Amino acid sequence: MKVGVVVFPGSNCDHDVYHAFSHVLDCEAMFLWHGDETIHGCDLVVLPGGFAYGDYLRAGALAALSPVMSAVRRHAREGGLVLGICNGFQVLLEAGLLPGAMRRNQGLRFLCQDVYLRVERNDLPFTSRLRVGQVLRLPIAHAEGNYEDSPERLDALEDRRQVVFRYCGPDGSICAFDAELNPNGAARAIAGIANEQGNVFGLMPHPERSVESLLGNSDGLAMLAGTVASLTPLGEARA
Amino acid sequence: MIQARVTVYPRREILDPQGKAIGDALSRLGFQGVVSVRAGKSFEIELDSAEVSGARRQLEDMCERLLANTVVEDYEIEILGEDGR
Amino acid sequence: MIQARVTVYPRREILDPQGKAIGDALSRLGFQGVVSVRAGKSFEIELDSAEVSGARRQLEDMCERLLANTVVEDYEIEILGEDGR
Amino acid sequence: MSGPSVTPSSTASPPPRLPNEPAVTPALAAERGLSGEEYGQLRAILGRDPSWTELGVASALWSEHCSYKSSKVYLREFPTSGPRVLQGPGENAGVVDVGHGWVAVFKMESHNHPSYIEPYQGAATGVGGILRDIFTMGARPIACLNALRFGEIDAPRMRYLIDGVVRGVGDYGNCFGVPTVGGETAFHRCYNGNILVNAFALGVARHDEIFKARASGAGNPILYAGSRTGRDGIHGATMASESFDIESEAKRPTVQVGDPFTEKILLEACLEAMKTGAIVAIQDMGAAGLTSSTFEMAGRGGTGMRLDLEKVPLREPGLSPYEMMLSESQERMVVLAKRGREEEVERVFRRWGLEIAEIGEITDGGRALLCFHGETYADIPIEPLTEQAPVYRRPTAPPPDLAARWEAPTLPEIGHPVETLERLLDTPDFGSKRWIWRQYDHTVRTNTVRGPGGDAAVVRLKGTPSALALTADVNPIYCQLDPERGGMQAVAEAVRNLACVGAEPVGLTDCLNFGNPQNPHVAWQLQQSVLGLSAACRALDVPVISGNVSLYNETQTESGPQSIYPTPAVAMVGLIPLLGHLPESHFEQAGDRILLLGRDRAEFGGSAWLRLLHDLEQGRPPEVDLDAESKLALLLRELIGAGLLSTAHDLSEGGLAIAAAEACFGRRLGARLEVSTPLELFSETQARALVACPPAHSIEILRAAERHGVPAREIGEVGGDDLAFEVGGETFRAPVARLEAIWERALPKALGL
Ligand SMILES: Nc1ncnc2c1ncn2[C@@H]1O[C@H](COP(=O)(O)OP(=O)(O)O)[C@@H](O)[C@H]1O
Ligand SMILES: [Mg+2]
Repeated sequence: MKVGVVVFPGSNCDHDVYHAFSHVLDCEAMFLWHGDETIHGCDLVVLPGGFAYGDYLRAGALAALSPVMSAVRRHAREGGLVLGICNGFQVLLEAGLLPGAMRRNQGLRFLCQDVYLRVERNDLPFTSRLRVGQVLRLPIAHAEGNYEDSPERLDALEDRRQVVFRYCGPDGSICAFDAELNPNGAARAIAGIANEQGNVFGLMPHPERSVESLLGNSDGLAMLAGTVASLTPLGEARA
Repeated sequence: MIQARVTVYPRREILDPQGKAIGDALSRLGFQGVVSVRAGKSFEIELDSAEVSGARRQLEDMCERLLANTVVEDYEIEILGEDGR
Repeated sequence: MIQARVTVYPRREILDPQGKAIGDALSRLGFQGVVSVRAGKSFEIELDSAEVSGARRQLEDMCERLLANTVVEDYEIEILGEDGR
Repeated sequence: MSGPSVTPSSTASPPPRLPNEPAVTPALAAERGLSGEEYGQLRAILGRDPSWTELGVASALWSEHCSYKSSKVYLREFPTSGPRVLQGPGENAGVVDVGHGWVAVFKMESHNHPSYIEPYQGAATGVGGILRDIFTMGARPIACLNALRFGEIDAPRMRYLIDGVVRGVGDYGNCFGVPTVGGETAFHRCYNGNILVNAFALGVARHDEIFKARASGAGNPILYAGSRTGRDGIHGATMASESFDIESEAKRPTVQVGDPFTEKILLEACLEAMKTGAIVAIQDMGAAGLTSSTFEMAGRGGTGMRLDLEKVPLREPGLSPYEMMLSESQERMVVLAKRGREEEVERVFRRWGLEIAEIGEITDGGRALLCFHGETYADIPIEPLTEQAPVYRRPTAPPPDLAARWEAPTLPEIGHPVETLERLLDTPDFGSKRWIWRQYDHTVRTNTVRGPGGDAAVVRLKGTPSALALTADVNPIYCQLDPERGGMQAVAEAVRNLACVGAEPVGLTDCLNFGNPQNPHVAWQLQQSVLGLSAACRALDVPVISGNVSLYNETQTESGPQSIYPTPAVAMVGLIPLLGHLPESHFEQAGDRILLLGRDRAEFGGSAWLRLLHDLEQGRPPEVDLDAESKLALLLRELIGAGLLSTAHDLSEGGLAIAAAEACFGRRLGARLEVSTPLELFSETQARALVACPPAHSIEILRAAERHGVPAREIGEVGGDDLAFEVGGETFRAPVARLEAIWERALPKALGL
């Protein structure tokens, strides 16, 4: 079981993701260079947060064109697991591996704060260690997390149960129009979505920043540990 | 040499928080009768190309593949001039 | 009703990291002969105003005070049409 | 000023002139900021009239910003050595040993004038500049602070400046990927025409990874890496050395635009290239770009150099040698490689998509030859220019009204202490700064143990049991009333903030923001502040390892030049050798006992209460008892080390009332405090901290305090929904929820948001 962390020029959470998988979850992890057209046989590919290519033009737009993305596409087509965090989620949207698009936060400002997330489904490898309806507290740090798509496509997204996480209150209550609960104004309070097959998952919050109690929050651990476990023979956890 | 301008706007049906914010700010500054503001991007592109029709096709291709995210954005192409200005 | 478009670009002598990044990306995508790209902003503004000259003056004022940062940006005003399209 | 050693020039006649280049005259030299005396010194060094390019180089190197000519004599006062200090002032940043084979590299820089002209780009490039200073040393930046001083929010342009600066600081650091974990924000009319933007960065490296900017090895190639050169910020260094007049719009240089994306890949490329072993020295291009970087590198190493300027990568055609030498385009590095191994370095930069070009080489003989298409445009001995820059001991004079300033203020009635507190919390000065720091990524790099919102920030050192603590402090009101005490107080408060998270100071960096040093009163302020800072550093055992001086912070107004208050901003780094249980800066647990450490005195000189509620800036600021400060710090570290405290929050501006209120907000826990008089709540007596602990620990804490000779007493208890002050027999109370709402809204409200 090997985790690959893609390094785009401008990725800045690549070391954080590597640290979480390699040092906290104790699995084999390696960096994947944006310019190489291979993922070196990794089982899980993570697109980390940051500002790939400065997020110039649109967040994730320029990174989506990198050679490594064709390898990531192939991996996804073959059912391999792909996880996009923050900027990585934006790259997956721009690459068309996930539906929809990101707009600037409704307040037009970068936001770094904790948010509450409600788990909408736990039948995915990424959420196998979570309970439906469970509330997680995770940090966000982005300027463009305002998820958007046409009403029809949003309906389709819901029908196919592709919404995995929603912004919510501490009690799990959802109000898409409450700027406190849904600070970036995402449509239908969407914080994370998966593709139809459920092997490609993107979310704006940062689970890798919340895996050590030393830093005051380990709500992200179960998500990453579950993802790893789902890939480990007999699904037994390494963490 | 061909000078072109590509303009990219959020689709009409999709809300445009930036445009709205700017409209509000203009009103706060005391500007009367601002009905609506849409905020988009503009790219001025200089192409080393001889004939306009080919350049236009190339620009459309650029928009589809990179300059615009057609999920939420529309684009528009203007040829400003040939052989520079 | 007057429809106007304001285009704001970084001044020519000033570094335009975004334009540079986009130009590089277009070349990586295999687009030939992209000489230069400048990345700017575009605002489509609808004004509830009768006469063009007044509207133009108002728009200039908007640019100076809000839409453009004249320390680093130049702006351009076009009147697209009157009484809507 | 010190006489230069006159090296006779090899070229008798001045180098050639480009068609559009002016002939150099004393008048032109004066325009470029060289005094008659300095121009004479330059002619003596050259043994002839300088060329236009030589004049540009000299005026940049001898500008206040690059040469510290007016401040050098004072800076010598600073204690700069200590057992942990590996590199003191003089390099791009200071270096201290923090154990386990790691070193901490840090520095603070000002970007005041550019931020006033264009707040977004000014602040952004300020952050970019300080980050380059850190990774130039071979260290990876792991945390930033920013110390901001704005004018009154209602002053012209001020909301625009605040918004632009905050966005600029945020966007640059966020994109680069360094957490901004703390800082300071203050508002005062003295900054209405000259805001202060001071950026601090901290990096870490292994002992053997440290790089210095010291040239050596004739024949070694000088490489240019990073962004291309444009006409950005030409004369930036000289501008930063002139006072600000209303027409400065006119002589405004092309604004420097920051490109944090390029900076980020420049960081990765530099750190990777350093590992090749093919790099001799490396230096970022900051103020006076190519000039200061190459001359300082060669000057430090006592070598010469030849630059072939036609090889400098340009963004726009037609730059003259003069413009190339003085451009302040951002995100550029000078890399000195080992001859024959330059490809190893170039390969790394190209892999990261960065441009790199050989633009010259190191030579023997100590002269700088600046060539352009084969012609020599400058031929100058380097060492006299860099190491023997003019030094001034400007005349100093205390302000005539000092005695009057120090007269004890007549104290108004406090009235209802809780209402007074509410009115203080409702000011942008005391209101929460969350609106600002929530726009800064403060959790990236997953080291942030304590982010903004408390006393000191804390970042853990991955791979060690240790952590580093950071804080930025200074009280310009104190400094205005008594610059020496103000200087002492800044250091003392920083030490106190560190002690509240159990950290021991390892070093300090400063930004000395002052007015025009040619004004004797300003020179006096500078001298006195440095005396105060130095005395406190010695007493509290904190070496000064780096810093920056920003003078001429004054505005020409109809009513003559207006200097800012003396603002010697201090940023201090502390070490937590063994990161264990840390107290919060807020109350944690109902039932906890509240203790006040430190002695009570009624001191209101320069207090926030008088300034903000009674518009009175009067009296001598609180006494700074350095012995008491060091005892308090020792005590706090011991108590925290023993895990006895659930809360520790220092008392500073606003005194006990503000500290108590802030402590209630974190978990929205009420508290009851007993004081003998309302005044006691707002006194700003130093060397004090508020702590809370489980009842069982109270006795032990009091005993420890006695052992350390720190006065201490139990003054209340945590719990309930109200903050209640028991004054004499009377109780004044307010719901914490209401106080917190006022405090949270104060700044956004003042900004009209
Ligand atoms: N410009 C800023 N950027 C980041 N954090 C800031 C800024 N200004 C203030 N803060 C944070 O707000 C909190 C309160 O600041 P301050 O009142 O100066 O603390 P103290 O009085 O203990 O020095 C601190 O945690 C500080 O780090
Ligand atoms: Mg404090």
